[in-house]
Amino acid sequence: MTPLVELRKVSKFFGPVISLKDIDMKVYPGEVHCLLGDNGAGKSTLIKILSGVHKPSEGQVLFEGQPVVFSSPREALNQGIATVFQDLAMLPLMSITRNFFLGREPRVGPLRLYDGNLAARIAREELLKIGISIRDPDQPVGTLSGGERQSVAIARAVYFGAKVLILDEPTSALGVKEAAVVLRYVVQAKARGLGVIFITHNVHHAWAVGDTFTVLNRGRSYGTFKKEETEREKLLQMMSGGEELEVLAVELELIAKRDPAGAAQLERRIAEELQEPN
Amino acid sequence: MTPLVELRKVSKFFGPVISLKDIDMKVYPGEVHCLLGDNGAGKSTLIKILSGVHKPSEGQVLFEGQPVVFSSPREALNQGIATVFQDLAMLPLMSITRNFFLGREPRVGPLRLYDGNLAARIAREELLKIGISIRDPDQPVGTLSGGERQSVAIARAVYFGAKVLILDEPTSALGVKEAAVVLRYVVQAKARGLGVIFITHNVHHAWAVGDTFTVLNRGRSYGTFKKEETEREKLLQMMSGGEELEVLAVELELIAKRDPAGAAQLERRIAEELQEPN
Amino acid sequence: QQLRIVVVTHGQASDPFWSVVKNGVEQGGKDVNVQVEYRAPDTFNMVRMAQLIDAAVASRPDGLVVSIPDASALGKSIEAAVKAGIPVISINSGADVAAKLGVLLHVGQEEYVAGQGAGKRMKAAGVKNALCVNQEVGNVGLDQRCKGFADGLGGKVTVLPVKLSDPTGIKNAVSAALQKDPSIDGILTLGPTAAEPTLQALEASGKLGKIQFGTFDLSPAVLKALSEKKMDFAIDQQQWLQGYLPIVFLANYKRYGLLPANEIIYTGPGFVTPQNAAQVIELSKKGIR
Amino acid sequence: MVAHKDERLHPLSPWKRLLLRPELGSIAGLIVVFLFFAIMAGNTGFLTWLSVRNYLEVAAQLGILAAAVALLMIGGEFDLSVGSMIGIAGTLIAVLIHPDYGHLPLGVAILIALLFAMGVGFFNGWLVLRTGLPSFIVTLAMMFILAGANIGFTKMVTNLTIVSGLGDVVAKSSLAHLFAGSLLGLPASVWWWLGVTIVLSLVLLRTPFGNWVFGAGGDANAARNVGVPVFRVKITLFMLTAIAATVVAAIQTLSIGSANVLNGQGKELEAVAASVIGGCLLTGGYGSVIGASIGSLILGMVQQGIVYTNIDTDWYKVLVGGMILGAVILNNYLRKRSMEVRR
Amino acid sequence: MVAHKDERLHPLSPWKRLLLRPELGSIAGLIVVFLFFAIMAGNTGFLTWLSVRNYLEVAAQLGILAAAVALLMIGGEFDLSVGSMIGIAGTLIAVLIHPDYGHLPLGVAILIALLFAMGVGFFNGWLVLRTGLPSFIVTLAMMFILAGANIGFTKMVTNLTIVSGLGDVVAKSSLAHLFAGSLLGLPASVWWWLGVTIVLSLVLLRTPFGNWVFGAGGDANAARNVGVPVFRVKITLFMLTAIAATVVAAIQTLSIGSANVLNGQGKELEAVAASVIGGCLLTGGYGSVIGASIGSLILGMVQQGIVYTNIDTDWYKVLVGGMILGAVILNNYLRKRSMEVRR
Ligand SMILES: Nc1ncnc2c1ncn2[C@@H]1O[C@H](COP(=O)(O)OP(=O)(O)OP(=O)(O)O)[C@@H](O)[C@H]1O
Ligand SMILES: Nc1ncnc2c1ncn2[C@@H]1O[C@H](COP(=O)(O)OP(=O)(O)OP(=O)(O)O)[C@@H](O)[C@H]1O
Ligand SMILES: [Mg+2]
Ligand SMILES: [Mg+2]
Repeated sequence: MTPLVELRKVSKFFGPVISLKDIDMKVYPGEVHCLLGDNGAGKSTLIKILSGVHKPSEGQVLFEGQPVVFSSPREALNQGIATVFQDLAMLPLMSITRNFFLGREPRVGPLRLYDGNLAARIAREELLKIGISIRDPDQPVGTLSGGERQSVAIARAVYFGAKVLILDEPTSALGVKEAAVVLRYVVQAKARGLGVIFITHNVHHAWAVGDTFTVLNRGRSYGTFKKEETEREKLLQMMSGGEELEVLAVELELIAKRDPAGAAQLERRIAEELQEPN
Repeated sequence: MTPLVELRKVSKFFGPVISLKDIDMKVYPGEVHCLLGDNGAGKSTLIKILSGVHKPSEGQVLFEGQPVVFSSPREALNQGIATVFQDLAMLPLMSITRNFFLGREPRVGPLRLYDGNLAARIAREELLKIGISIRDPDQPVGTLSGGERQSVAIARAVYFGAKVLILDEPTSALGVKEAAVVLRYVVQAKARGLGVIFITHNVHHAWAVGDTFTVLNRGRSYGTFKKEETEREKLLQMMSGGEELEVLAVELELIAKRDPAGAAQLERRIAEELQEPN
Repeated sequence: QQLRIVVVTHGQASDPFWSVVKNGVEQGGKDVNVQVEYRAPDTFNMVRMAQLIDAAVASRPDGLVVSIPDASALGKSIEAAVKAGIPVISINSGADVAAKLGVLLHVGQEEYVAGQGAGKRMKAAGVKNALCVNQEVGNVGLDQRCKGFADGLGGKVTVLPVKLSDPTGIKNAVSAALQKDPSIDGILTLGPTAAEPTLQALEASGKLGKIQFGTFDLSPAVLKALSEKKMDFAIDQQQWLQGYLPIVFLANYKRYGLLPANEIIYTGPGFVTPQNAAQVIELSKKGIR
Repeated sequence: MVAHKDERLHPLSPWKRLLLRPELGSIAGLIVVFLFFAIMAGNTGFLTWLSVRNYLEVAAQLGILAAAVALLMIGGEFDLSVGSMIGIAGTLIAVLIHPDYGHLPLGVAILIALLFAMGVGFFNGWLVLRTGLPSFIVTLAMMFILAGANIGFTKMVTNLTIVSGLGDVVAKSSLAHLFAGSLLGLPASVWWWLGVTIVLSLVLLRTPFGNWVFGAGGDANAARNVGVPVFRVKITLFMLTAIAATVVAAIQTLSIGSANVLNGQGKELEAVAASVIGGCLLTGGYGSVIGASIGSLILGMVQQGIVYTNIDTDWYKVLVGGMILGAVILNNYLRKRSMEVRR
Repeated sequence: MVAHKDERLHPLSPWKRLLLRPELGSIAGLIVVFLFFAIMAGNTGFLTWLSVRNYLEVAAQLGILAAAVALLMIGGEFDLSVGSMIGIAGTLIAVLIHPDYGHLPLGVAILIALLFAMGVGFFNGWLVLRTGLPSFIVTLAMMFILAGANIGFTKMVTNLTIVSGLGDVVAKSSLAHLFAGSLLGLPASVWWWLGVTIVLSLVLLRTPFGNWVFGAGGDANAARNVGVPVFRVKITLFMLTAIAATVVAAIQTLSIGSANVLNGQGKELEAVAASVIGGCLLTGGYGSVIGASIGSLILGMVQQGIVYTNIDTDWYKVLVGGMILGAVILNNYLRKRSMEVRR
């Protein structure tokens, strides 16, 4: 099976900054590919290359087996690659509906005018599906809460993503309930045969939906692992680079504090909480 | 013991929008007070009142037992209330160091000039403590990754927070390792006798460090619970309205994926579960 | 019922030349007891001026005074005023077209002719290569002054465009021009705005007295320079009369039907020279000359 | 439209809802300005039909420009060269149809001027987008270039800085009526103004392109990321602005019968002022075409209304400034009072 | 400073590091402009000391203004009234010290003018911050008001629009030398320029206040949230700009010996242009005072240099525009090439 998208030895430099170096990656249809890694590892940079925002400095991007160079996000979108960016790409002064359809407006009539009513209806429906009941589809996005805003971005990408859905930390600002809905979306998209690239720092979320895991570290790839081949604990360890050790260190530090007894106890609890599988 | 900060029947309206209604809340020294709730519940609005950004439409804020009206965030800061805002309050074009010290610059010499060297050193150290090794303290914040940016904001608040530390979803964009460091900070601040208000959607994080939990729902308070009086599962249920069910649903769905016929059916079940009153 | 006369010209209220015209208008209003209103666009702008005339006509005044720097632009509006039965007198520019447009009479004189006078005067002083300092390129009145000057001089005339709002820029542009072409032996400035900085440039470069230096229009500083022989002449159109006379004429025309028989009443050009400068100084300070 | 109830919402009166529209706030400013002059100058003819026509004509020329400039501003860009564009397009048309110089039919002359304007607009936009330089500085330079080229060209052809004597040509051409004629007692420019405002307002509010304009102005990067062809949108807007300038130039030149190189100077700031009075944000992403038109009407009324009062011209500008300030403050106050919810 | 290695960094040459400074890119523009005139007009005196002094003086007056305007722009605001401020402060000083009108000592006159300017600056800032209106429109209105008040006031007092005949007063006052004298062969204004640039540059880069300016301009909301007294910062900047305008007015009035009501008109845009050429962002939060000074020097050199060339003066403005465009494009290109890392 040819992968839906493939990266071959892709690197990206920003002036003196080496953001990505020699990344290989394949995403197949019907696969949820989790992209993991520390802050600043290069995950967002990688998906920006896939969605046409950046051009790779070195290496090649293949889409459905063909080498492509997206000169704009519009081209990637036209190929069916929809992205939720980490900074959401929302216009704060624009209404929810217009934001939802920005760049892909529904048209009506012989003059191919913007179909505001249809747009408002669809936007409301799609947002209801994700669990957000908006007060007024004409409300400017700037007045939404962080999570509401993220939900709008996700609903939009899901609605327009035809072949590949890229989600850059979609659940970071979401409530528990809303996050669950997003995870469900990921699974639905996968069931529809889309390739999904899912970036998260939450190992529970990653483990719940991921089929494949690629771990980045400081711009380089640690490698790609199938779910079958790995374990949750191993993944956690890769994500955190030996978290246990740190928690231990924290504990030691706290013992040296004023209220050693209480602190140590608390600390131990932290350690347990963080490791405890659900 | 007088609470460090106290809200009495606080409400906040934005034009027609009722963002908060009749909130009571007390935060004591040496306490980590978790503020929980769905997206759009009003958590950020509440802490913006505490940090001097908004003035309450109704009700009263007390600081160390005295009624206060902060007319600017600067006043709140001067009282020792430091906040990490959800949107971080960072200047993208400004360097890391200058952002770190913006509003509270270290001064040197008879002319009370800005002490750039000291500032750079402290910023670098504080960021190293949180686990971020910056390439260059003169780098504009706009070129940092989301997580790096968040770390800078947290380091800043921790450095300047003297009595109350308010963290609005500080861990949302952080990697596992960095998130653990932030939790450690929270515990440290508590140990130093600070009152900490901690907003999160991650029940693991909340449970790990929280002493008291206030749950908001659509602008109103569900009430405040002590850790001793509640259980993790109950809290989770309040936060999410039944996360377990969902995780289960996701799991089921995953299985069903290989059996497309049953997918639709499962969908329906999930929908039911999500609507089910808890 | 007090008479009301509106004056619309192409010279903004801030222009030294036109501010004297306006003073004349106001004095005329006081002397013959009529209400006067002076209107002008912010810059030389025929579109704006036509609109102002239209508005003036709509306000049904008892008399209208206009300048006509561009007959084809303003003709329609002036004809409309005449058609509406408003007596119109033109001032300053437009002597050649006034009668054709139905204007009662013209007070003033062509800019071109005045420029020519300056040119001839410099020619007589032996000037061969002159500079014409224009502080508002595109203002047709100023263009015509330069053109007349060139024709009258018959020698080489270079136009130096400067910004009227930047005296230092004017001063330095003149001194640069003098430095670039040392053979320049005459300078004509088109108003006191440019004359005063030019004087400074001449002083600074030590060419004072070696270069024939004349200007259009008067100001206290120009007159002082004249009386100190730092300048050679200033062209005086007695523009105060261009403001004063039409008001008096219109008032008398309206009240008694009286009007001079001349079609054109010339107010200039008069030349103020070091010889007669002293007596003008006090009047200039009062904004009459 | 939305019959949706939510306990988190106070009820909002329809009157307040109306004030929420960016343009409607400015109507209050308009009313105040009108009342001011009606009281100050009602007896000297300000309230006559002639006067109405007079200030409508002034407002119309500004309004045609401001409608396009507002769109450009909503799209996040500035064009300071638009005033000089009026000047050069005007003399170009005048020279081309002049019996002494161009001898061309009016239609051809206007076409040439339009093509020239579109070229300049394209170049402006291309330069701004290619270099990433702020449009302020690029179009400021272009303002100088066009103004200078205008003087140079006009002097070269005519030896003067004015091209006059078009009366006969205009009278003979039926096309000229389209720009200089009148209909139902109102000059053609007023109809142009109405048409341009309606069309551009519809474009802004009812077409995908309008949505893109908001997007490109609000955050060009975000808009590009969701697939808006920002480059194309902005270039189109620059060209549109240049076209509007040419239309104004044609109206001015043909109705006056002459063209001066200084024509249009300063109009660029007036158009921006009209847009801002009408509720456009200077930073882009927000505003309305109708608002800009109302802003133009306010400015036109102030400019012409003063002629009817007997205020000394020396203080004229104080009044203009004061009225502008008063209008925007009122507008802003009303809008804020009723829209704390927005932004 | 930073002896810190990171494998995620390419090495960056010191030369490129230099180009990263916002002001240094504009030096390239300066060099190109200089070379252009040196080649075109080297033999007609452009390279003489006289000419250097000549363009330095023109640049200095703009530069004093531009330094303050740049600071204001970095702080996220505009001041279009600064040109009219020069005009009114100039006539105010002239009237106050004039032997026929004010009879006041020069020091007192300048003090009064300064207080007046600070009052206007304060009012500008206060209005902008209180109403939340864009400074563009508020100061545009103020530009009209000041220009009008200037004409009205001057005509009321003197019956003229030009206040001349200060020569004797200036010659007698030793304080006048501070503004109109010269030192080491250079006019006082050049020294003022140097001083203002250095002081304001230090304020921007080396004081907490400077940091607040960047903050207030970059994102006033975020800055306020972290405790920057945005209100105070911006008001101070508006007042500083008005003070700079008054200094320029004093220099002009005292060195020319007369004041015209039109003085300063258009300087507001020139100052903004100089700042932008020198790397300031129109949206605020980024820029440099030194850059603005270099921008002023470029503009001054272009303005004066053209007189030395043999280019037909009709086309003068084309060249001005072209040179501005060339300078910013070059500057921008160089900066971009070496600073892809910065946005
Ligand atoms: N335009 C840019 N200019 C310079 N450096 C950049 C730019 N964009 C990203 N970087 C750098 O590249 C590195 C990778 O950034 P990226 O945003 O891809 O990280 P990330 O893995 O998404 O991190 P996070 O989990 O925090 O979002 C960071 O160190 C960042 O500073
Ligand atoms: N300035 C404002 N104008 C109008 N409505 C506002 C404003 N600020 C907040 N709101 C509304 O108030 C409600 C509460 O917002 P808030 O940001 O406090 O939520 P939150 O609990 O922090 O949510 P999240 O977890 O998503 O960050 C939201 O519905 C939001 O739309
Ligand atoms: Mg990222
Ligand atoms: Mg929030």
